[in-house]
Amino acid sequence: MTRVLLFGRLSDVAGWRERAIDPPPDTLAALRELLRLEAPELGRALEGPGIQAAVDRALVLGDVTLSPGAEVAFLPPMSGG
Amino acid sequence: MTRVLLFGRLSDVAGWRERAIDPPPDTLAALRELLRLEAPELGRALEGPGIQAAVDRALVLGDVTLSPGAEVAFLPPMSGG
Amino acid sequence: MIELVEHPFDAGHALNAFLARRSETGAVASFVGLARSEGGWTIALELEAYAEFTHAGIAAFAAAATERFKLQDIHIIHRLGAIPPGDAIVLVLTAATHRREALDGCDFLVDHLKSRAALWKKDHGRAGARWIEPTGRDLADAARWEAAS
Amino acid sequence: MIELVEHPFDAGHALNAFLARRSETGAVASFVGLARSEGGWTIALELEAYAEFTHAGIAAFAAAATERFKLQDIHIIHRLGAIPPGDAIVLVLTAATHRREALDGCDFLVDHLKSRAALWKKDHGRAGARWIEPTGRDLADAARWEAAS
Repeated sequence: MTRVLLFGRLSDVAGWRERAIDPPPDTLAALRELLRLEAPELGRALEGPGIQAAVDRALVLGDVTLSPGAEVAFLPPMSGG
Repeated sequence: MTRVLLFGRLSDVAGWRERAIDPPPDTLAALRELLRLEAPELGRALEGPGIQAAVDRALVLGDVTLSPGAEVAFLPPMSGG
Repeated sequence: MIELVEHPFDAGHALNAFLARRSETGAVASFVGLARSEGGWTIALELEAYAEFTHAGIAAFAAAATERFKLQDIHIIHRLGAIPPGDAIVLVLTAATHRREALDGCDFLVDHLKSRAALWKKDHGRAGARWIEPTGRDLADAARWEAAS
Repeated sequence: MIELVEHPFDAGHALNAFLARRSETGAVASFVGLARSEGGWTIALELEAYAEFTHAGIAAFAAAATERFKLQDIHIIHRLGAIPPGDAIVLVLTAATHRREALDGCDFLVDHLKSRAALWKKDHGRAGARWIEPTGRDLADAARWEAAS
């Protein structure tokens, strides 16, 4: 089972903030494809400028392998303070 | 009567912080000369680097005329905070 | 110390606690960011975080600031959830021997919190809600610490 | 508001009072300067002022800061007399719409208080007493606001 978290405007686009996906995809690219097929608008938003991905709470660049219990978060440009 | 105020290390050099001088000197230069004759060490300190003079609470450069009731302050380099 | 809190916090109390027992500190700088009303248009700001990930990210640049500016201590409080206008969003406190280090360290932390901490800010206004993204100035402010290092 | 006080003051209380009722302020920066113990060598600092002259001089550069950094408000408290290590000497508070103005305004005021306010500081130490004059760094810090303007 892969846990997927959306932050900021991404959760507004998707209509959810957190989801479990089972069976778990093997790679980040496979997860993106799965989300895109189900909801094209979210798929596009995830590819948008400044969106970062974190796997098990570490930022990743490009594609990576996902362990079966991975936590994947998609992060829009950060804006605190 | 001229009121003379010394601040910071100048009052340590002179041994006083505030004095009334009567009859009042006509100019700042005359006041400096009077103080120098009485206490050469203070006279030298007043000519030292970074010492400013204020007459009636306004900084002055060079010599100026003093009114009979003037307040003259000698200010070493400022150091607050 | 880094705190992410869901409730209003007392900035003055935090400042006094930070100032206590500091016989070798010459300078404490602080910054408070507040929610603005924008002439009545903003009803509330909403701040979202990614819990431990956010905390760890802030801790990383706090450690960088400590090293770079030789800070003796840092305290950051960032509020999450709905924040009405006039309330404090964030407090940053830095302590150092001399003023320049305390002021520059505070400035560095504020710039990094603005565009490099895992926080997302939504403006709930009379005209609707929108997510706020960092401005060009926010990004340039954070980048200046790289150019200067 | 500019205050010269002969007694300890409560920086946290002043910060909270300054933060109250600020629905259009986005940023409050502050600085607290403290007396250092210097490893036990300093018994107390003594701060001397020239009353109204000192107040007027500080008011003049506070007005310059307000104009230059578009500050909404300033509060300065400077303590006079004998100040033991660990006690606050000075508090500077600035309020602005955005963070850069509040931070730079605070920085400007601190630099000017250090070498351009009519204040004189004496260090009463175990090894005797000496008047402290501004360092080269203090003078350079104040001068950088002229070069940049």
